[in-house]
Amino acid sequence: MLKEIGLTSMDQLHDAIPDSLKLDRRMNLPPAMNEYELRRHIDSLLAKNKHGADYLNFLGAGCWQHFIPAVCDEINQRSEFVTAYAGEPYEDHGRFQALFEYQSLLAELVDMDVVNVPTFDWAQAASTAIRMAGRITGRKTALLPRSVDPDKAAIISNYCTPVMDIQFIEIDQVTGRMDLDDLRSKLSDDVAAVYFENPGYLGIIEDQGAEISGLAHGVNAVSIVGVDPISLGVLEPPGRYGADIICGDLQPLGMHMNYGGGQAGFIATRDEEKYVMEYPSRLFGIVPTEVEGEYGFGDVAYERTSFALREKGKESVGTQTALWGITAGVYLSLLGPAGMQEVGSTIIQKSHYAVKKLSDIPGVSLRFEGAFFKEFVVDFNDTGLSVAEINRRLMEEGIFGGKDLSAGYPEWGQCALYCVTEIHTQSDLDRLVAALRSIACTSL
Amino acid sequence: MLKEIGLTSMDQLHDAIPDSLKLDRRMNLPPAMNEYELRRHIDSLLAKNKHGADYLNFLGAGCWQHFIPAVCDEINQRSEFVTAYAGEPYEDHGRFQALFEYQSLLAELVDMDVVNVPTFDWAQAASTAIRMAGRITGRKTALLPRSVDPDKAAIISNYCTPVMDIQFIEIDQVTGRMDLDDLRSKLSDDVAAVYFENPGYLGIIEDQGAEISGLAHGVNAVSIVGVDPISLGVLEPPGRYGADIICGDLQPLGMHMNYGGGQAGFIATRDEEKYVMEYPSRLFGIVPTEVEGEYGFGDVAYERTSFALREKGKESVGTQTALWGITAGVYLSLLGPAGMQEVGSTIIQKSHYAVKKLSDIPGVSLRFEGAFFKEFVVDFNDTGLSVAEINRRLMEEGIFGGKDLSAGYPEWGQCALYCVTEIHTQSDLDRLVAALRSIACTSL
Amino acid sequence: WDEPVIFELHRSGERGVIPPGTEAAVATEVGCAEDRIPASMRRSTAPALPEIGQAKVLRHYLRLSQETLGSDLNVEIGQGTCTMKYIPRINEMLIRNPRMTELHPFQDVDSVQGMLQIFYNLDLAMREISGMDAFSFQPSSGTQALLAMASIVRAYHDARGEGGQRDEIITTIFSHPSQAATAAVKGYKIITLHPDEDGFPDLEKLKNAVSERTAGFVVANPEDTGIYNHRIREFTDVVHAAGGICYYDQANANGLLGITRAKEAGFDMCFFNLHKTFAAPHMCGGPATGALGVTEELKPFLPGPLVDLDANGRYVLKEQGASSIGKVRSFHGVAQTVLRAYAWIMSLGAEGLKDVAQIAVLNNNYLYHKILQIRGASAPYIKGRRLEQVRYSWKQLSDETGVTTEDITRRMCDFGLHYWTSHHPYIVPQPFTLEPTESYSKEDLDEYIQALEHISNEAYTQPEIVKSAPHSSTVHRNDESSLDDPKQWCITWRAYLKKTEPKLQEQK
Amino acid sequence: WDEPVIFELHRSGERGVIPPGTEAAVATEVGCAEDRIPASMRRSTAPALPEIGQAKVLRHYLRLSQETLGSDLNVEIGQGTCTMKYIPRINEMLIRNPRMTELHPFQDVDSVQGMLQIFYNLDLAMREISGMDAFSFQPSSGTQALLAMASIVRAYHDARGEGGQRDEIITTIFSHPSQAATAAVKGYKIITLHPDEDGFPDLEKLKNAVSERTAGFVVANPEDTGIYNHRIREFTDVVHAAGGICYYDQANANGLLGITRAKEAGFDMCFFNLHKTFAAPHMCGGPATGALGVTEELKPFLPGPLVDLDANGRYVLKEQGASSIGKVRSFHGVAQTVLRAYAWIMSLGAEGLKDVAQIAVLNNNYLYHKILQIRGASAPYIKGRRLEQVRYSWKQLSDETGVTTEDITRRMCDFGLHYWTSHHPYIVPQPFTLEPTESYSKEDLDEYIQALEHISNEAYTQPEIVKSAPHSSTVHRNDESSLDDPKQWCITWRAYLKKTEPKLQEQK
Repeated sequence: MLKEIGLTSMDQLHDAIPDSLKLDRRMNLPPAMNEYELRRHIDSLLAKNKHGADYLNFLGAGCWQHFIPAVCDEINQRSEFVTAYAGEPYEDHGRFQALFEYQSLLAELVDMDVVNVPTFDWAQAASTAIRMAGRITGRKTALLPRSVDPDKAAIISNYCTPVMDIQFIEIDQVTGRMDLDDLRSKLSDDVAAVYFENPGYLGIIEDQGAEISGLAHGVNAVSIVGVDPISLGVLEPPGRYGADIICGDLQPLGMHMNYGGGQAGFIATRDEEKYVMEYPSRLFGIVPTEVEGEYGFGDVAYERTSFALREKGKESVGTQTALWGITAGVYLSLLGPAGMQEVGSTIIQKSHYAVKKLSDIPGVSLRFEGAFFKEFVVDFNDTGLSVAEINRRLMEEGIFGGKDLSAGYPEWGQCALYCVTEIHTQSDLDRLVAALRSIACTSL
Repeated sequence: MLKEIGLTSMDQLHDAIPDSLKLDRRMNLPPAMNEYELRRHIDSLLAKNKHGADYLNFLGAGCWQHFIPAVCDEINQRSEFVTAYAGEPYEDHGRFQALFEYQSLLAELVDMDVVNVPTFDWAQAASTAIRMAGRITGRKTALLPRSVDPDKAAIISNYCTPVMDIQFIEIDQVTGRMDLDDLRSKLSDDVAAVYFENPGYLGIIEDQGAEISGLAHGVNAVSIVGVDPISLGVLEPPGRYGADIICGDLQPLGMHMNYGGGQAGFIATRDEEKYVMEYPSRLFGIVPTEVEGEYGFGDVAYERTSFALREKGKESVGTQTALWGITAGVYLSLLGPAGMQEVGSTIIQKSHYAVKKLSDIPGVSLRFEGAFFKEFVVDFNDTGLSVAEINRRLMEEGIFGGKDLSAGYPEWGQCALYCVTEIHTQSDLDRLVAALRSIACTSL
Repeated sequence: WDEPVIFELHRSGERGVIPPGTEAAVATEVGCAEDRIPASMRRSTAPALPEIGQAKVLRHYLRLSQETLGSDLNVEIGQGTCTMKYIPRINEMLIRNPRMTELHPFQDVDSVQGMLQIFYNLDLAMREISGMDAFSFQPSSGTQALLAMASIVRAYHDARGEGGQRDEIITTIFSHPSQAATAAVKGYKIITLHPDEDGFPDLEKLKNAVSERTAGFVVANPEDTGIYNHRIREFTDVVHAAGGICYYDQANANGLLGITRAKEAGFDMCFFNLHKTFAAPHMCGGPATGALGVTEELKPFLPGPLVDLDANGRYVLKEQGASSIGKVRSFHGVAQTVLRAYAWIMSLGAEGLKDVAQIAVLNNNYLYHKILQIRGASAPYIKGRRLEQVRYSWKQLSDETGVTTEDITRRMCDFGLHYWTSHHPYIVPQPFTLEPTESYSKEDLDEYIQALEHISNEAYTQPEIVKSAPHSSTVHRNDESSLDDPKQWCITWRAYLKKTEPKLQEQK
Repeated sequence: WDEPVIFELHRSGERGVIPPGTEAAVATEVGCAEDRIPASMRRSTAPALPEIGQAKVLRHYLRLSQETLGSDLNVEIGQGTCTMKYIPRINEMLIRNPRMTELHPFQDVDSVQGMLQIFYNLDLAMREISGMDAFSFQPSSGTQALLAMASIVRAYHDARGEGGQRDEIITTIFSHPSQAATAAVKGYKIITLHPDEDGFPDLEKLKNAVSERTAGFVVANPEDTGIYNHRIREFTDVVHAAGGICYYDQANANGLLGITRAKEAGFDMCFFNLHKTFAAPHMCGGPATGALGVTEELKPFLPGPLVDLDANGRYVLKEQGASSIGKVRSFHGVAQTVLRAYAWIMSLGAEGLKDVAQIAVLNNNYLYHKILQIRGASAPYIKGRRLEQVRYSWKQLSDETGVTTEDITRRMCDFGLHYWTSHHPYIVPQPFTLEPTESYSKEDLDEYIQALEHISNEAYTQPEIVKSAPHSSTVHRNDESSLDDPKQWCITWRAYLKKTEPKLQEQK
């Protein structure tokens, strides 16, 4: 081939690069491994990890361990889906259809008519929802409750700076719900959006949704609600309490935790031009073909995107998390309406069982009074132990305790965010309770 | 549907069965589990197993731990191949082609023109080879060296009884090779076949192949050679020292051990009608189609089989081990000629390294003098320890020692069959040697 | 895809994967490998395997997989007697665990307690399902199970000193060919009973057939026709009275789970194909498992070792005694399929298994009802309910249109479906055998029925379309003329090159 | 397959999988779930998801996968700029390990030492490959990496008190649209430079563009044309002199590994797409990783936490200080892709990576050479060597035959191949962009070239064939007229039903 293109040495291939820019030495990297060496090397590294299938895990806080149907893995491990990228609607008909179906299935869950091809994660989805609201209203301020995950707030804040301002609304220290008086005091004609979550980062169900949306609409602001989609078999979809834009994370719908690599954000709205035209994401639509009764798929309103318009497009678009969208579609197809109701009910029952038993331990109590879903803040202040110490001792028992909130919310002292899902059996929960009881007792 | 077929209750469906034969109670089985419960249950059972990827394994004896290219697993886990069965050459063109290619690839490795769709395992392949020889010669006796795996001999013996007689030829107690004098004394006009192996069960390379085949042919008997195919990159294919029928096991060519579930037998012969027509197995052939230059595939000489002729067919045919045939084809495609040579050389070098180091341990020696491939018999008699005791202590060190031969070959005292392959690194071998040295020393 | 044969992908110097090599220090210590091989045993030329890069090998086999119609991909009800049912994906994921795949069969039992527990528990479940007293999972297909059973029959009579005298095994024509074939492998003379006019095995014929030469009687029930022999207990009694062993081909027990068992029908042995009734996949034709169960009396003859539970709650491998037939397959059989079947039973429980039987029979009777309405199709023998499958006939259609059952199965490919005709000989003329199992829905069955209806219409209106099928398969119609000619058949690529090269040269 | 939309598979009462339920004792203890939900928040009607059995769901998605053309399945060189290369199968197997998949991102660092070591070692390797001083793997695509870089530019200038003044970012028209778009997201005014007549970025234009308002300069090199800007160091010097930050879009660095680095070219930041150059798969469009590297000076601005090695040899997560931009994505990015890229580098070593660059450039120049011989095809701008890709043009062919590049890409489907045209706007008329990478063989390239030649011939002889393509795709030509019409577009099945139902009713 060299000869065919008129060269005599491989080095000539890079003649276009000046010598002054060329690396004049071999890179300092470990020697190459063959496949077997690589497998042993990687397996030996991974063997140093302790994982949630062998450990009993109560960490959540944005990445949750749920039941994953085997069919989800089968589909997202298919060579075709793993290695496809950006084909056209013809040779990649299957990819377009799978993503359109994902949009359609999630649309039923959130009860909206438009859903995007998924974006990076909940935080990105929330950021974009806020920027969409900013463009729709022509305003600069977004209001978030103080109970939003600090990491998520950091992402939103970076994404919105300097185009928009983020302000926080206080929460009620007893119930964990939004402080409506504080909200009222901050609403104004500068407010583009009010954002809140159901359930929130701290697990709390915000049941004042209709009032919050009403207040937002009162100043012509957009109501944005972030949701954990696995709650939507039993919790009211936000559109019914006034949400204009819904966002959240798909990870609970069939994605392994993958050390945080399973996240995928979604955005949903009504099918109104003013919303649709503000999406930065690709939106796949169904179309007829030349053949009667046949379906095809294509990009809706492609001209919105930065692919088409560069900096004039809506925000930016690129590789996001399509495979997780397909997987979430598989998950929703498998669970169906009954499955989504059941899984939601099971989570509620199990998490309430855990709370009930935990509260019986001397020195252990619940931080908030309100209704909750899946997660809850456990207050360990009265045990005299730090969460760090408790978690260290739980790990010795093969248990990953809840997320330590002491750094993020120093005003609460030693609290931890526990996550209980459908994967926890009664005996798992009893084991946790017994372990915590034993730890708490030794200290008292 | 019930109504459509004119019934009113599910129980009526089984009206054809008399009540006297019906089970009048519910079966006594554990309650049904959902998918998640099942996963936890099975995972918890499997967690009780210690396995060869975490342990250092020196067990072989017919099931060997080799390097398995990831592509082999990818292909044999494809839904299409996993769930296909017995389609026609049209809708299952891919299956026919993959198996024809397997036959063709293995044919190059063994240097023969005919290879079958794989059968259960080496023992079955040897059994059938012997019965083929019986039919070809019209004779009843087959000769096997005493060094054949006792389990394999049991399978052959059962399969041949009562149609054929199996007799054993002694082996040389120093070299482990066949005792040719004993062979000569047992050859007669009743002998249908002489069977021997390369390498044999005890790892020994039988370099008298040409003489053995010559002696067999001298009485018009068939020469059958069993081979470990992973040796054939470096060892002479048996046809070149007179073998008429070759058989062996595909498991080394890309199959996981699977507690013995990875076995698959092959048979190969020259392309002569008298051999081909004696195969009980399916043989896939390549044919032209209506379209110039296109290939199709079909069954060669289907009328031989018991599918066509029931008890008048050649032995019997049914489900065997097709997926492992496809996998072996993938393995051979990936390794190619150079890979097969390399892997053979590596096994020889590593096993000889192990032997050299083991022989330095006081009290430990090699049982046989002859050349060997991959496996070898280690004599522990002078350590004063039983193999069972040594293996128990090795397991404490995370090592599975060689197969205990003391029950199968009591005349040799405490000997074990060790297997060293390309997967053992120098440091693995040094670790074994150090462990054995330490065990042997404490006893001396 | 128009995929070449893999040898055509060869490009000199390409490598698909590099196997692990020898460390320099090891090589220094032991020298080169060649020197360790006796001169006569060194391979002089490398095997003529193709040299292909990994990406091309993968692409090739992925494409071949797409050209294969697994039961995951279609309404797979056309392989009657094969019980193609849904393979729960979870089971396939469960076996892809190094704690399963990387187990060596000779590991100390203490290091494989989980695996042995699975064998043991499946044995218990199988005993309950069949009424037998002990199971071996060593046989790795139905055929091997039948061979093992015929071996046990022989060992049993040998042990009683009647081995020489009892040299006949009786079977029926609507049973699987392997019943006869494996008995013949074990040296038995085969007596094959033909059915009565209603399609039932003929009790009178059996009574005439049994004698002091009778070693055994092997039969399926229902047979390939889907007709259940309600007098089966009389059959086994007749054979027992003559001193023979009765063994039951339950390869396909899909319509009977929890309904009726081998024990009550008087059988001494039976086997189940785990890859049929128990939802292990067929994998293009194995590896598989024929789970073999026997009564207490025959247990000493089973191949060994068997898994047992000792007094300390430890699972052990117990060798069989001298009466045993020895072994029929290496090691412990196909362990991963034992795991699959165990998982399937655990996922269903007793009621779930009975549901399987009922729904399978319901589906089959719906299909039967519908197919009889298709012009030219019939189901010979007794009218009325069948259990899990039916052998149908296109005789009328063939007589009236000239279109054969082989033509129709080729045409079915064009609909993304297929069927298998029947075992030879074609006692039922122009046969096709359908078994819907419990896995397929009414809509699936209707899709299949509509395809058959459509083809029947074509046969009556434009038979050429059917006779010239397939039209939209991966490949066109094969020229099969060479397959039975030793001079022309090509069983490997190297044989193909040898046999076609002269022809190619002639053409020049 | 003629596969329906999944909602059409609905049959009331079917279930795909049963999720884990609540134990009776738990339910007794806490009562029913409804009572635990505030009345206003109880969902009154179940979501209108379809009800489908598992076998049908699996079959449906398997069929859709077969209707998707992954790079495993074809000669995938037509997505130029995307670096579609061979995905080593071993890497995909390695990540399917519960010690990877079941890790929670907030596990104590002592329980994830293996994972952190992989992050740390990949950081070291990336530093060596780029010359940068620290990497974050948090950005989960090239676009997010660009956003993070634009954020760092802003934070940097803010920290120096010049944030208000410096409000412009300069890019080039042949760079990825996300460069401009992400800078705009961060509130920057965009200045886009057009190339000189040879296709090089124009140094004079840059000099005119920089000022005290310049915040940063972002560019790829080579750009989409495959032309390497040999004066890049002068460009970065000009920007630095004006006080701006230079950041390098190395999404695709495939032609440069081991040859030249960001550092020597004077960049302050760069990113690599692990799913492009480093052989992680694209997965239909993510999740992915844009590995972001910066110089020591910019390290405080990186998103956190970063992985570090403490004095005891323990890997730790170190939070970033107040200068940090905070976070751009939850947790630590896409860890499984970090593992894949690490495995890929370990499998190649320094020489292997340089081989990649050389073979990719060789392949590209071979392709370039051949394509210029196809009638109607050209490659605008400077004649001569390109690095890893080329943006070609069908302008001549289009002028002469009326066949457009869109027609040709549709026709390519009929050959089991495809290509992507180019980013908008089409500066190069009738564009197509090919990038062969190191993964494809000469035969693969020749197959692709032959398809293009064939289509070029068709365009000149029977253009209708090309214009009416595809002819043998899964589906026929789409009617795309509704996609830009708010009244007609249907982004979900429920919207489709609402919008077409009235029409369906009208028809009645």
